[in-house]
Amino acid sequence: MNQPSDFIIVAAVLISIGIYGIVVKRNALRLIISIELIANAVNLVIVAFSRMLPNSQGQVFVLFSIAISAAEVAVGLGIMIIAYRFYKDIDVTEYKNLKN
Amino acid sequence: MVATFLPLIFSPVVYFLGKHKGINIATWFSFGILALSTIFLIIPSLGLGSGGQYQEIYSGGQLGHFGLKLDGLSVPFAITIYIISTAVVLYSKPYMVRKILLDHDHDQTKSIVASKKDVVEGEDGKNVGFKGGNLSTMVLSKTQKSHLDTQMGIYFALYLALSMGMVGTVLATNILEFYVFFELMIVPPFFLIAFFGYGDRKKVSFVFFLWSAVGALVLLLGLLAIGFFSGGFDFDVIKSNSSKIPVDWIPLILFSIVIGFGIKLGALFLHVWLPDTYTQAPTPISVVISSAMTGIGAYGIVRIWLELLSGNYAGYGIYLDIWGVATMVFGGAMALMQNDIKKVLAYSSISSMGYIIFGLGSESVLGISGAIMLYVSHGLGKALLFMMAGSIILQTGTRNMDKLGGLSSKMPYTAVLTMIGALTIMGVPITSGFMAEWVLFNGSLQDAIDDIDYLKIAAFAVAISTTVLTSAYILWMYKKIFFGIVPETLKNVGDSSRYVIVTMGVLAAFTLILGLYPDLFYGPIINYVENLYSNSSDIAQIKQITEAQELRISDHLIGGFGDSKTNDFSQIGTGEVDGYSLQQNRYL
Amino acid sequence: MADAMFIGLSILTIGSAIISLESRELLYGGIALAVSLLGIAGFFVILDATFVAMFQIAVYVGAVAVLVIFTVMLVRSPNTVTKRETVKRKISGIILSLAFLALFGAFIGNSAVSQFSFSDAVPAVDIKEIGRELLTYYSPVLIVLAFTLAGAIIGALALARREDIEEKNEPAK
Amino acid sequence: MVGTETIGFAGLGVNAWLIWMIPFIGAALIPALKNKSERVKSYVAVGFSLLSAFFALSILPIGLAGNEIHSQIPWFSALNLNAGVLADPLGIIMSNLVAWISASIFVYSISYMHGERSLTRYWFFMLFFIGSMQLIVLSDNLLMVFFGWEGVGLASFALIGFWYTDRKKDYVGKEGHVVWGIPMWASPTHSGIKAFLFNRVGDIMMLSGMFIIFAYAGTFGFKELLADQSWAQEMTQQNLLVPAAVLLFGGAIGKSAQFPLNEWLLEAMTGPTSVSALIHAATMVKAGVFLVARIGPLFFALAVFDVSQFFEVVAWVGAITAFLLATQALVNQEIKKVLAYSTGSQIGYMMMALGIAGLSTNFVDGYTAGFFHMISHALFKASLFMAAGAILHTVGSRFMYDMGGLRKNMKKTYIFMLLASLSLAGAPLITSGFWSKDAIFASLLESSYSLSPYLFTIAVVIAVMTAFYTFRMVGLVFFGKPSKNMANMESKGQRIHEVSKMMWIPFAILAISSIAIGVVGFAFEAQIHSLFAHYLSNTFGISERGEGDGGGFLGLNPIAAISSVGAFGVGGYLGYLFYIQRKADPEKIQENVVSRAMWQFLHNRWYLNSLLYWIGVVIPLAFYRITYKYFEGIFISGINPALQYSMVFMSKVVKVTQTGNIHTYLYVFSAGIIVIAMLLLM
Amino acid sequence: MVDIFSTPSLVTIVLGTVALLIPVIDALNKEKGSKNKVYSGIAFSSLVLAMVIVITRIVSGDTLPALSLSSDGVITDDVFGGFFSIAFLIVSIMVTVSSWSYMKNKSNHAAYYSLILLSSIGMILIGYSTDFVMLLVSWELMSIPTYALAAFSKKDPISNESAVKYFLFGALSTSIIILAMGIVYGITGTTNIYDSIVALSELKTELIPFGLLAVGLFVAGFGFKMGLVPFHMWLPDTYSGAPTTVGTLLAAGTKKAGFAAAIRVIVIGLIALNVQWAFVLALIAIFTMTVGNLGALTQRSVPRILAYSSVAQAGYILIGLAVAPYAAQGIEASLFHVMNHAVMKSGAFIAAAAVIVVISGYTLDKYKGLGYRMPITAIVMTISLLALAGIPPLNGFWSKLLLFGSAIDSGQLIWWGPYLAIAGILNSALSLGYYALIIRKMYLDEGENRVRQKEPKSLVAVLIFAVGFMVIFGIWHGPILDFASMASPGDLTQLVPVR
Repeated sequence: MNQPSDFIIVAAVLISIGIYGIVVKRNALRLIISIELIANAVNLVIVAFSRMLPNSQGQVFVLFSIAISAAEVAVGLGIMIIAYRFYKDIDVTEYKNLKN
Repeated sequence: MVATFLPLIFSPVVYFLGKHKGINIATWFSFGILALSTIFLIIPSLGLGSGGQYQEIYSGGQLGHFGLKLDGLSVPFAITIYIISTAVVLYSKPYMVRKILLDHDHDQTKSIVASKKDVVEGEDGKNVGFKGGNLSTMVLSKTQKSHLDTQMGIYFALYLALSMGMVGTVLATNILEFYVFFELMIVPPFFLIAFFGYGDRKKVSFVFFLWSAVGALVLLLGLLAIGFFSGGFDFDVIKSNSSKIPVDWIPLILFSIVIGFGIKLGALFLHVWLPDTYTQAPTPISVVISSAMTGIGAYGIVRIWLELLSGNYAGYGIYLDIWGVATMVFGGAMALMQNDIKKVLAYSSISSMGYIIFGLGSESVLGISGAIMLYVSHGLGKALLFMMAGSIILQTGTRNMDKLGGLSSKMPYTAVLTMIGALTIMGVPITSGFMAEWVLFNGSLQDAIDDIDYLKIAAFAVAISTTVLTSAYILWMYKKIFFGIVPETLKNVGDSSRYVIVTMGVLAAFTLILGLYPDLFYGPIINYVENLYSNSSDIAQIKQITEAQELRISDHLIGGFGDSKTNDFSQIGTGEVDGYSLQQNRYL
Repeated sequence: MADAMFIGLSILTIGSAIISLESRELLYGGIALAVSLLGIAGFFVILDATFVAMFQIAVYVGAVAVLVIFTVMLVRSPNTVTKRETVKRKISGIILSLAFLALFGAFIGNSAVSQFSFSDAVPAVDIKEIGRELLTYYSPVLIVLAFTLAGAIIGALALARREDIEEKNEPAK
Repeated sequence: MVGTETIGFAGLGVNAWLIWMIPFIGAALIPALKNKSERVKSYVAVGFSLLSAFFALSILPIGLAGNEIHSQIPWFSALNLNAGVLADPLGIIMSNLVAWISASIFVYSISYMHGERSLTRYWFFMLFFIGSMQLIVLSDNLLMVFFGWEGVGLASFALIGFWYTDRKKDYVGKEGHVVWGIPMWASPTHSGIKAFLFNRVGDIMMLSGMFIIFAYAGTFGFKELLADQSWAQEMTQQNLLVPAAVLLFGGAIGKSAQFPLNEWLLEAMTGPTSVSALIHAATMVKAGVFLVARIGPLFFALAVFDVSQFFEVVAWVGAITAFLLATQALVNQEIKKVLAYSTGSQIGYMMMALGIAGLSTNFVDGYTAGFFHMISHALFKASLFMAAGAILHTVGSRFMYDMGGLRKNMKKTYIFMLLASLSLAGAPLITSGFWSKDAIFASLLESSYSLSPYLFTIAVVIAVMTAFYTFRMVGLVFFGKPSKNMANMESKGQRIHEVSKMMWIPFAILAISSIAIGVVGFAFEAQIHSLFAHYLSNTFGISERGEGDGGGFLGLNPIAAISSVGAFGVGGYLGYLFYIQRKADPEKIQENVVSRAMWQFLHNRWYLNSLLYWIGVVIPLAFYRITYKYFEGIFISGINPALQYSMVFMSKVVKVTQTGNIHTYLYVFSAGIIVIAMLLLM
Repeated sequence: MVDIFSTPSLVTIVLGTVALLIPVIDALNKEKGSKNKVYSGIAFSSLVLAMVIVITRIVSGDTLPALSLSSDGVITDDVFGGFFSIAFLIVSIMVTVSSWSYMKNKSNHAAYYSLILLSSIGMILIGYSTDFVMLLVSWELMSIPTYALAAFSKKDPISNESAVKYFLFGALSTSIIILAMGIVYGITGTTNIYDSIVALSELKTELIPFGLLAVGLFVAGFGFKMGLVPFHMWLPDTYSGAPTTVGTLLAAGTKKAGFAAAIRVIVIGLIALNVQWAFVLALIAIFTMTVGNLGALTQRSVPRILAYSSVAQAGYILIGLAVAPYAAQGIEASLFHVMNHAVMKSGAFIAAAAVIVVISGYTLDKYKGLGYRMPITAIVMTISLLALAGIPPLNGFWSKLLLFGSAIDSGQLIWWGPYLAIAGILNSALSLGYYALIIRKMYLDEGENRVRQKEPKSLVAVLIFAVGFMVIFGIWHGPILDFASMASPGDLTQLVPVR
């Protein structure tokens, strides 16, 4: 056991859960959580590859990826907070001013 | 050949002139520019004689060279375009001044709520005995004056751009350049119709623009395919490499070309935009787009299909033939149904374009030459008729034929000049119309007989019978406008202003001159078309008088009067006595 | 041993991921996310990427999850909790996620990925090598990353900054 | 035999050119005199016509000597076409006929048109007409003939519709007379258009014929066509020679108002009577006959190729027309229309003669007969029309029942009209009409054509009817009691009087010359015969069968002469009985069912007019209307909205998917990934 | 390591310094009051400086020709990057200058300009990247500031909503991109694009499906930025909801960065898999054009029309990418259109911004009679729209022409090539519907009044620049076309050993 494909399968499951989260959940924060899950699953895949090859570039890649995710989340949360100021709510289904 | 670009360069200048110096200066300035350009154009054309070509190539680039070329095909087109454009400048002045002022007053008096109301309807009610020629004596308020000046400035600016686009199209030496000009000539009319048109002008201009642009785009597809497959966009390159185009692409290319130009020509099924556009455009613009612009589709077909893809022409002709005939009949029939002068003329244009398409499909040198000549002739004739319509609108304020009648006593000059235009369209001799039509039909019949193709013969029969229909609607229109009893409302109508009469007179003179001496244009045209097909057996060639006869004539040139013993025809007669008596035996 | 550990970690990670989305209380969701991220860090350890695992814990668990939790507390209101998703949407979401799974399965099954294997013969990547890569080949990326983070900070600051002056002029939103 | 040919305007050639150019120059000058007085305009116009006539006269000797002038200038060099004049005996005689008759009618017009408005237009078109007519006569190629052909058509159109304001009194036909829903009366402008369109139909046939010939021969020139006959050979191989010839004849049918394009001529009577006299009696309608005379020998000369069918067509069309129109003339009530019917009928005779010429061994006989009849008819019919114009001028009505008893009031008119009428009716021995008709009968009898006896029978019947309606007309107009209309006029103080000298002298001259020719008819005919015999044999190589017998003159065929005299006698007597002596009341016809039906049939013009209207106007118009309403109005006009709506609908669809809900977006995004990945995998 | 004097480094240094300095200055400056003009000026001058650097480097010939790839660095200094840099810098300059007026009454100017500059760096570096990691980080450097910028009108819920949508999509697509890159890394063992090309060309057949998964994910990840259907759904909302200048940056700038990345990664990097992706890209191109144009057809708001229109334009550009392996001029055509579209769309968006600034209206109804009220804006809008529609002789025509031409050209090798051209042509026709509608509203319909409004100078300057560009390079299209052909890698089949 413990072959790369196992890790990939775990990552796939996590990605699927994340996808489920982003298309179902109404709460904006849960959407961010879902995205983070996906990002982590992706990182997992890369690290698994990195171990398999073995190659240091994958790990460096993941480091950058993590840093980027953090930066993204920071800005994202800022946006959510402003949204919360308007709606007193972070239900994304409420954000429907722009349509058609 | 800076002539081509003069109008474009000066078009903004005209705008400012119009705005700041007044309409007279703007008019004469535009006229001057166009006249100058015309002269610049005619000078090299004269140098051409009946063959050869004059070419200027300007710049190179990845997409080929951009040049301007005058040859047997472009000369008639270019000259017609410029002559009509130049003439219409003068015509525009009284017409547009009146139109703009009326619209302006209309806008002032009418609240925005009522803006949907048809402008023409508004005009119908009142009969303004307004004379364009007396403008100087009219008292205009200051706002009116400045409005007028600005509008005329815009008008002439767009107008110049339009005429430049048309000439550029026919002079281009590169299919992309061709396309650029082709598109360029639809934008100014869009604005011109939208600003100065009648009726639901916004919608009409919109429809016009969309259809024209769609046509152009479809055309572009074909042009691109030609260009890319033959490895260059220059006419010369394409011409020499046209065999490189894969065979299975040819139908697609031809299809797009024909559809593209068909829309421009207003051929049947693709004419959707045409009647309304012609009707609702301001009349000078109707004149230009009907007589000069529409026919450029024919130029395109000749240039791009017949010349550049010449190997693929024969065999498709019959489809063009049938389509042309259908368009002719349809246009003519619909023209009979109309009440509105301009609508009659619009459908008449469709019909005329049908003639041209028919000629192009004739697969014969004469047919194609005739079609090209018909462009010139239709240009002149239709310009006259549209100008007539314009002056009727100008003088009577209506264009509904039911409300007109007996005007030939009120507007004798207009009536006479219109008659010349009508004869040109009907194709009656001593007008250029006949010269165009007989050559066209002759070529077509010649081809039909050569091929012994009964379908073609039938097409020819229907086509030539359509001339009766053409005469019918033209005369019917003429009768309704100029014959009969003058209605009460039109008792005070006078003849058109001098600008109008002179302009029409010039065009009428051209059509008569061409009718009497067609060599002016036919020289280069026939030479060009013959060169195109000199080696093709599929294309019906001109049957020349046999050499013996030529010799005979030259004998007389030398021998002169009185010495003609050589032509004793009795010899011929005696030679056939035997055959003759043989035939007689049947009755004995 | 690794097997059992792998399975345990898998269950932990996936389970807490589900909890993080499905928990009634958003706060628990945040905490569950942190647990899930920790699980991922565990995977990293299994994969001999300890440095990355540490980084994961520091940045993700330490920063991101905490940030999320703070935000949860900041925006906490009755609305955020009570609204539930309709069953229809849930089912469609589940279908989509299953489709995704199937997609991955198809690709993995169709390709040779399943035959990939870790070769124990080759030693795991050395931390030093990571450092060397970072400072040589990837050095420009590092600088750019710095700009990225700066951008994020500037952006976040600009967003978070309360515009009191203007808000006075416009009392009611 | 000397034919003269020139390039350019050298020598006598210039005279031939000038014959047709002078009227055009005059026409161009007339508008410049717009503001001058009526008198100036009129005299200038007459002057030009006389000038042209003198030039025509100047080349007459050449023609009578059997010589010809052929002069060409380069014209349409791109196609190697030359413009040219060809003044051969045929052309020269015709040209003189046209020139002099028109000159006399011009003189007549000065008085007749006195006081009319738009005289500028009148003179312009009259001169234009003469120019065009001479162009037809003198040009050396079919294309230029066609120029003139259309020119006369145009002048005809303009002059028929001369009174373009369409006053009721200028109409033709009885108002309220409706057949099959088609009105049988017409306004001048309507008639003008009708005439133009009917001619146009003929013209396109002629053009087609020309084109076919051009396609093979590469030339339009008569001389060139004759010189090299290989084209005819090729055409025969394609079975195209006869169709081409028949198509050319189609032009003649249109122009000469032959069946089935005869109807326009009757309505053409809306023009001023001088116009009717010139254009619709004496000259233009003869253009068709002239064309056949021009091309007939050409085709006949191509004797190796069988073109007899062409001549059969000509003959039968002539016969049918002659019969058709003669019957209708029996019942018509308008004086001008009677004359018009008669014109068409007589032209039918000429066609018959020309046709039979080609069907008989003796081409010259029929040819001469036809041409002779054309000359005599031109003279007496012009005279009759002018006289009728004089009557209309006086009475102010076009209907014969508004006249009556005019004999006393208008003595001179009566006399000369009677002379001309006798000529029309074919009064034996002294009238030109008799001789020419007799020649036709003779040629019919001598023909070897198997159906010629039938043609002869028809011709005799027509001659009976001709005599009858001629006497009917004379009787109605000049005998009997003055009508109500005249009584009204008298009571209003309008004196019914003789017309001015300017008016009666021209028709007097023509009537007298008609009789004069009749007196020397035999000699005259012989003269023409020998002239044409020479002409045909020299130019076309058509030799006379009996030439060796000396004289070569067809002689007075006894059967022909007897039947001619008999026809005059029967027809004339009946006419005399009914209308001059008024022994029998023609109203009695109404009482008999059969005769009334016949009367109705004739009165309704054999329903031919209505039929043509239905086929040519009503049904197409209905069809066009349907097309306009449904195809153009719904289908084509519907394209734009349909496109618009479909695009808008699709746009709406796109917009509906753009819900604004981010879940949708994300769902689509994710699903998109799956779809694209699957696509890639495929 | 990277040469410090290479173009990307120099540009990064210049812009980065200024970007970081602006907030610092702002923080140090205690004085209240708007510093908009100052910051705008600084940002503008730094962008111009960057532009000068790029151009000098290219003109002097110090850059590597065309599109260069190497395994020894994460960035390269080639003309391809230079081409995109110039396009991005033009957009940034236009946005900066127009913001001078547009942001006048808003707050937080320092951050605003700083973010624009940072985002520009990101975009520029994407064009120069030769490594997946570099590309990813640049991508984020470009994206993250724009998330903040989209939400910049903090009092406007619309702006915020657009930012939420943009952010969620962006974050998700980033993860997707990382996954794709991870897969490529997994099957090739390198993050360098050149190395991966080499490795992919020798890829085992069994691994091809996995590679294809990477392609699909890349298409989705970059396609989100490019606005390809079906990843476009955020786009109309965000472009129209964000502050219009930011919308400009997004539409004209970051969208093109997506293309830069796609060309680098998909077209060049995964060229080995061209047989599969070309057709899918072609399909997407057709759908994108159609959906974009249809969506725009019945919109009432001009920024939204422009947003949909940029979806459609993405479809046109994608044509070039799709046929790139089969037509020598595919990439060149795309680059050409990228440059043109950057200017055209900026022109149109900024004209719309001017309308918002002056008469605070963005719906079509507000545009009625604009020709009289704001003549310069209206004429620029008209010309931009005509250029977008591809009416000659404006620049948009030539690039479209080349795109369709290359599609037809590819017809010699692949059956679907011409259909792309046909679809493009039909869509161009369809697009005229709404372009002409705007023009019609501006000139032909009567507005509220005909009083001429004062148009802000900075906006007018930008607009005139845009018009100048469109008209001059429309008539004289040679230079840009040559530049594009210089930047394009030419015949791609020569680039890599094809399996």
